[in-house]
Amino acid sequence: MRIVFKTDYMQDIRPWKDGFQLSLYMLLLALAVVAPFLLDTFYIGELTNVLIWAIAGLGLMVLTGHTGQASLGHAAFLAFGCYANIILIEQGIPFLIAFPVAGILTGIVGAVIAIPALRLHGVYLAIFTLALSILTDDLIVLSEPLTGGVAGKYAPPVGVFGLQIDRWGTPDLFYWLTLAVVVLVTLGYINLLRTPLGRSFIAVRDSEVSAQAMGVDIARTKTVSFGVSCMVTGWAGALMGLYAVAFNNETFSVVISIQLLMMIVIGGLGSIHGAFFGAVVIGFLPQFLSISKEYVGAVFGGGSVAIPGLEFGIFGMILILFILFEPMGIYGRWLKIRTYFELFPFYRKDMFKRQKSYLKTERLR
Amino acid sequence: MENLQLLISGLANGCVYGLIALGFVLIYKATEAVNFAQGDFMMLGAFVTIGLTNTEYMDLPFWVALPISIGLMAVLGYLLDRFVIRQMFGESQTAVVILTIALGFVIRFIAGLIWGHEPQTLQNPLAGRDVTFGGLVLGMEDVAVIIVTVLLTAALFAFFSRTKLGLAMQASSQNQLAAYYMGIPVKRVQGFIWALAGAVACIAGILFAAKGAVDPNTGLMGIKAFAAAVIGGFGSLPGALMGGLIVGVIEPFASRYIAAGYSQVAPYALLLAVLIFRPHGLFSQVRVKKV
Amino acid sequence: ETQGVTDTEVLIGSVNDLSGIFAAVGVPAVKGANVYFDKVNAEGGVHGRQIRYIVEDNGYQMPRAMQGYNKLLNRDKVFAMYQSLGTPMNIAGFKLLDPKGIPNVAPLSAARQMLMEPVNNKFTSFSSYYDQAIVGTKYLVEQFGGEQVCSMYLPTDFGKEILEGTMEGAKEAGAEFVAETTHKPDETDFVGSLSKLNEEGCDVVSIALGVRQAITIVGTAKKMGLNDMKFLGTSASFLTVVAQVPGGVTEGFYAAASWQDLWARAEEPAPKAFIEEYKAATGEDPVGFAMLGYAGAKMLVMALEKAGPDLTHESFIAAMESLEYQDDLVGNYMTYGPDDHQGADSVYVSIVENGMWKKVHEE
Amino acid sequence: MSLLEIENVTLKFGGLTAVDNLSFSVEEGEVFAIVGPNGAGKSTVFNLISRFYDPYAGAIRFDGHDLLQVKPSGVAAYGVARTFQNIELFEHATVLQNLLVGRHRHRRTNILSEIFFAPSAKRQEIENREKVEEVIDFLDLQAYRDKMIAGLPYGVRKVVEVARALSTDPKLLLLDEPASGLSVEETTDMRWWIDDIRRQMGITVLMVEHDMGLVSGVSDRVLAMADGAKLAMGTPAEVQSHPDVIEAYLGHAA
Amino acid sequence: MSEAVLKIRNIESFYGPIMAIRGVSLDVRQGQVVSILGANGAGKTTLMKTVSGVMDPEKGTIEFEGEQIQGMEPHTIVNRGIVHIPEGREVFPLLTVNENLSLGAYTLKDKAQIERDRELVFSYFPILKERRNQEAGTLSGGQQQMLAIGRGLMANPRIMLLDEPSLGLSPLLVQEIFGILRRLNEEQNMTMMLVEQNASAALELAHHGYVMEVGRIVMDGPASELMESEDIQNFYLGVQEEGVRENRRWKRKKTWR
Ligand SMILES: Nc1ncnc2c1ncn2[C@@H]1O[C@H](COP(=O)(O)OP(=O)(O)OP(=O)(O)O)[C@@H](O)[C@H]1O
Ligand SMILES: Nc1ncnc2c1ncn2[C@@H]1O[C@H](COP(=O)(O)OP(=O)(O)OP(=O)(O)O)[C@@H](O)[C@H]1O
Ligand SMILES: [Mg+2]
Ligand SMILES: [Mg+2]
Repeated sequence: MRIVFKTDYMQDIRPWKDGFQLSLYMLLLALAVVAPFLLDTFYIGELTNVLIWAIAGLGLMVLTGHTGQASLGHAAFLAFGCYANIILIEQGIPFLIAFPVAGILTGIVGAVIAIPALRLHGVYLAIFTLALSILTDDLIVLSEPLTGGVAGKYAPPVGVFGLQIDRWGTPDLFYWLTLAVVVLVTLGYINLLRTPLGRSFIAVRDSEVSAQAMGVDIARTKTVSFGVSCMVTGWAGALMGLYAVAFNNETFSVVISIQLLMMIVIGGLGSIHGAFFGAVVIGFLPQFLSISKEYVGAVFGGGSVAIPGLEFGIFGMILILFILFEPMGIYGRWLKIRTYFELFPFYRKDMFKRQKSYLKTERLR
Repeated sequence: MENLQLLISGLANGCVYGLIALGFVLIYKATEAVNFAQGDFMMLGAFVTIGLTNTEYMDLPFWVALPISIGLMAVLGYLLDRFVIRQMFGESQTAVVILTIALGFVIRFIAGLIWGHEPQTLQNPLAGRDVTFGGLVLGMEDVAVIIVTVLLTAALFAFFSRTKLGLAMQASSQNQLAAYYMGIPVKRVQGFIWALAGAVACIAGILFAAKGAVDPNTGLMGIKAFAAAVIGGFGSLPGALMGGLIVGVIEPFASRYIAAGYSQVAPYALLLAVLIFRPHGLFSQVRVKKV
Repeated sequence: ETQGVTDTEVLIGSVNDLSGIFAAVGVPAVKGANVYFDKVNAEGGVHGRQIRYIVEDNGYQMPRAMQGYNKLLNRDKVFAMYQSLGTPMNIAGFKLLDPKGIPNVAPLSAARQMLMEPVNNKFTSFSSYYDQAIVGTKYLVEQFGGEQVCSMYLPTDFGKEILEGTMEGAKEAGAEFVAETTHKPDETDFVGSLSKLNEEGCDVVSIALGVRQAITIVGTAKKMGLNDMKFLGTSASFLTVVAQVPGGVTEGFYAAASWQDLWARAEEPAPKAFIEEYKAATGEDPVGFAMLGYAGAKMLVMALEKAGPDLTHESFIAAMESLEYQDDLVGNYMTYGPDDHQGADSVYVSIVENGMWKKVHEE
Repeated sequence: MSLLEIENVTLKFGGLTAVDNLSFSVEEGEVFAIVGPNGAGKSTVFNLISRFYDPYAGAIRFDGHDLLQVKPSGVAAYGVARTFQNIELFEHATVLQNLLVGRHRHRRTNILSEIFFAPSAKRQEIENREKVEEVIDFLDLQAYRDKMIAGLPYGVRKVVEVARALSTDPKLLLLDEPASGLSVEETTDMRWWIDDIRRQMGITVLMVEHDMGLVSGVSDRVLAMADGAKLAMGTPAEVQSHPDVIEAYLGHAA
Repeated sequence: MSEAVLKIRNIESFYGPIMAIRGVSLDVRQGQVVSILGANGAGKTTLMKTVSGVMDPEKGTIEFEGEQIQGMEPHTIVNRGIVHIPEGREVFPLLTVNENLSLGAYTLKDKAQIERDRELVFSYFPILKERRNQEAGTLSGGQQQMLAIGRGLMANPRIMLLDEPSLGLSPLLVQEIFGILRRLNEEQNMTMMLVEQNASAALELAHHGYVMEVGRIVMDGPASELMESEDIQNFYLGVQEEGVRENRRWKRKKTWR
């Protein structure tokens, strides 16, 4: 049982609890940095993919997890970020400028879209954003001169400090690029959460009335939250475009919007960890299943299609199990495991048995 | 004349959306959960009926297969609640939504496994028969769809507002704890509503399959029905029908009068417009909390 | 040392849709291919090498497709790709295949981009949607003296290809392209669009929509009494189920495809033998795409044979380029050459008659 | 000039007049209590001041500002803080975070300095923490600082509500039934706290309360309402002995 | 003395890792009013919830009329005749007052009886009759509390668990509520378990009292005796409360701690 004695306000304000926790995270970061020397190209590619999903997850987490505004349309912002980035690069703007600008533009678009959406809650907001996501497909086709329409666009290798980075050619460099974005976004997110803006997000999520009574401007907060969320999502989209190398109107479909939401719920709503946990599940589980069919050939029918779609079916079942097992998301479970060790040896067998719990209507605002 | 024809067929089509939307609303009304697998329920209901009645499968007479499949889907709805959804009792609705999305994956997989991925049509006695009055042509299926939808909506509406059980359902969605304090068997009530939603989905599926064809991905149509339910004001049964009709009618008129490239976005553009002006749909069920 | 080739094995990959909206294409195609590969393997393989066909399911989603490519090329290290499905997915894959010179054989997409530059490592079996639409449109215009041509399509790559082909076909046949309507994959009611096309006086209408939608459109048109309007599908609608819709709903529907219907020729020796073999192996009746999977696999094996024991990408590509044979199963004459990476050039126009596809024209 | 002025305010819900041409004013530095039967419109008056409702008629002025011109969040910005009768805390946050939200109106940083946690943001955080700690010490909440609201007993939540309102550093504090659900012992604490809030912190208090012991113990003036209108006003003793108040509110046995 | 209808033995209840009730035993006899006093967070509400089945105890038994009911689904317990009127006005906010009341009688069949009860409730709380078609969520705090009590009365229970029934009610209504409870107890011999912060009113009504602190019962006895106890007087009845300002930080230690 580890007890932390607090002697200074900074101990609560800084993002880590104590030196031990900090060193764990530093170790994790160090491992992430040297990963390309430890893993082969395939796994580096997958890791990059997971990290990109994690960025997208962080983006959605701001809005849904911390501000309580469910969005089923974030693929639209992925698309916007992706196209903005490539179009800017095609205009001859260097990547190091185009990339941040792409995110910021997406953020601005998100904030503008937030304005009509301000009065919406719950399912209504979800379906509003879902419709946006569906319309994006058509908008891309309709703005063909800009987007290349159905033929789509290709991502060229991008130059960063004189290095030419490209997904397939230099997977390690691309991985580090992604990792850098992940680290920066995560740090920014952590900072946000420990300052007034982040707390006003949480306030809006938990109670709009009392947030107002505390001087939080709901409309502004939601707009900013949309903006920040979409900005981060835009960056994820830009990276996703570079990762896919070729993309068109069909690339960022509604299915991706839905998967993004699944991801953060399964990871654990309202926590930064959750975005990462969720990204591992949504980003890597299908691939894991696909790999494991080599080992359980009998079930999957080896290389053949004995049972078509089995992977997706099993994927669905595993997601169901995840949620049944831990409705609070993986992060929720993680917290429990941590409590278990922290309380060691003072734990009880039934400590995490689920108590009966009851819901109240969310139709009252 | 032409516009009348568009209107009529739009209404018939809107009724199908309305029917699927009813399923969404039923579950929402009684549990406040959004069942994203409702479209897949419909698809499954259609396939179950096809499996019972089509010649290449069990080849039962249509009118025999009909009640069996509706019953089967009701049982399935109940079992799903009993063994899956109920485990999530009292957990956040977001988690339930995600659960139903995942459930949709599994249902689609199972349907593909059993019935394959090619589109199939339901063999039914209404197929190919038309009714014409005054130059308007309407398929028998369309007539059936309209009648069934209107009757079903009215019946469910009466059920919710007139019966004790209906009231108890609304109560359990608003405050599960208080519902228990009243002695309402909340879980059993919810099981019942899932069964009902299964049956309604099956009816929708049958009518849908009679009008066109189904494949395992038909359930994606559920999204449009979901939109319809939201336009109507999620949680209102007449609203669901209304929303369905609006979406159904807007479609043919849009394809008829709006330029190619833009016409297909009409229902979604309409949805956005409705929500901007009426943030909680036409028949709003959302209230400002009194503090 | 070429990747994916050992003394005992050659790895072939595919990024396919076994569960998404195109599973109706992907699943039978992969099954058909496997029937043939299994047969070859049972007979000792090609030059002593067993063929291992690894299929990654992408559910018709881009991110999953990219993961599939990553796995096949970086982990499994396949020798060649065979029958990957989906235009955007294939195009994205090219970025990875081309630098490594990995062949992409017979993709399940009839878009013209399947032979985009560099063409060197790309081989298609059939003519494109574009060509199919041209031939079909021309035929119908000429046959029925139609003057007004129209198109109903999904605003996607697939739809646009067919739209352009229809326009070109109309031009070549001296007819006018007068109207178009766009749709969504989840659209189920076409009364509005058909009224519009009727109003515009369309005689020939090409359809670039999902199978389910094509069936509905033809049925709706009948109900509306639009008996003079001729509907033309492409290989995407050229399915046996379309012909077999109960109630004769699809009677009179045309499709221009780059192969011939399997069941219409079920009595001919090659299709007959295939049907029996497939049934014996899988216990199901084959559909058209199973036939394509099987026939393509046969072609791949032919090229592997021809490339000789020393299998490299160069030797394989050279072998592919030298292929020339009559494929009785599909009913196509396949020729490849250094400047010709498209196997068959024919387009067949068929019509639904008595629940069967019947070939009416060939070009 | 009074700190808060309510002038001829009327509010109707459909056919029901919840507040009926009501006028009163609260002077700087006093504790002003509103009493009245259930449904008299007391909470509605609070909600009008908080701008959750728009009055049909009348004016509400605070410290020289016309409150009807601002959004609900603007009311807090002028220095009006409130608690809620039925407890409206941020359930999925800790007590500390709840109180820190109360500091929102003093935010000086912008989004950029927050994302980069610039020195200004850091200074502001430490300052916020100090203020909040003062409140925590004042209301004896140390033991609950890092607890989630969701698991706190009713009585503690009531205190956290007061603490959160105090954290905003208000000029006027609106308390809606601060002592309901508190035990006698806790009510006594509350009474002293309100006293200190007024005396030590110089905050004006407007309070709705049914516990007449508390009302007469701390308040300078009392307004009794019934059916949305004024019934009586004066010192606690005057109001308590007013026959109409006894009839409608206190009952004879009391 | 009559037999105990409700026997609680060694109950332990948890919220996740937090132990809220630590081995509580108590008896409620037929026709008696038992009152539970305790500071904030003592676990009174938790105890009530455990009895009515909305929480499961991890240890211990609850016997109602000779049958063990711990861990049962709450609605079956209601069907046996235990009705819990919860703290914090748990009404159905989007249903009308009338519908709320009808749901109170969910377990009953006799329509005429239900209507009689409804009229009775209306006679206790005339404002509810006036507002019978208003959505419960828009009632004032005190009106919602009245509705919650009225709804509980509609169930015609054998035992009523009342968790702070006087919360947020005007002094006049508090008197009336206690008057009603007394009448119910005396005329209909209704058994009650009552949690109240208004300790004097509660002890006056009750036959027997228990005092809870941090999840345990620290004191119990006949209500009249408790009222005489110095600790109770100090901490729950506020007898010494006329103390001057200087006294406030100095708190007398509770002897049972
Ligand atoms: N949104 C609303 N719609 C309809 N009526 C309302 C609404 N809000 C309040 N009322 C009515 O207005 C009246 C005043 O309510 P208010 O909450 O101000 O009472 P209160 O004086 O605070 O009572 P209590 O002491 O019970 O809290 C009540 O009769 C209530 O039913
Ligand atoms: N949902 C919850 N999660 C975690 N802990 C809880 C929860 N509800 C209550 N507790 C804890 O259980 C203990 C007992 O709470 P309970 O609500 O039973 O107290 P109470 O005696 O009714 O207090 P009050 O007079 O304030 O209503 C408290 O310490 C509280 O912190
Ligand atoms: Mg009030
Ligand atoms: Mg309590």
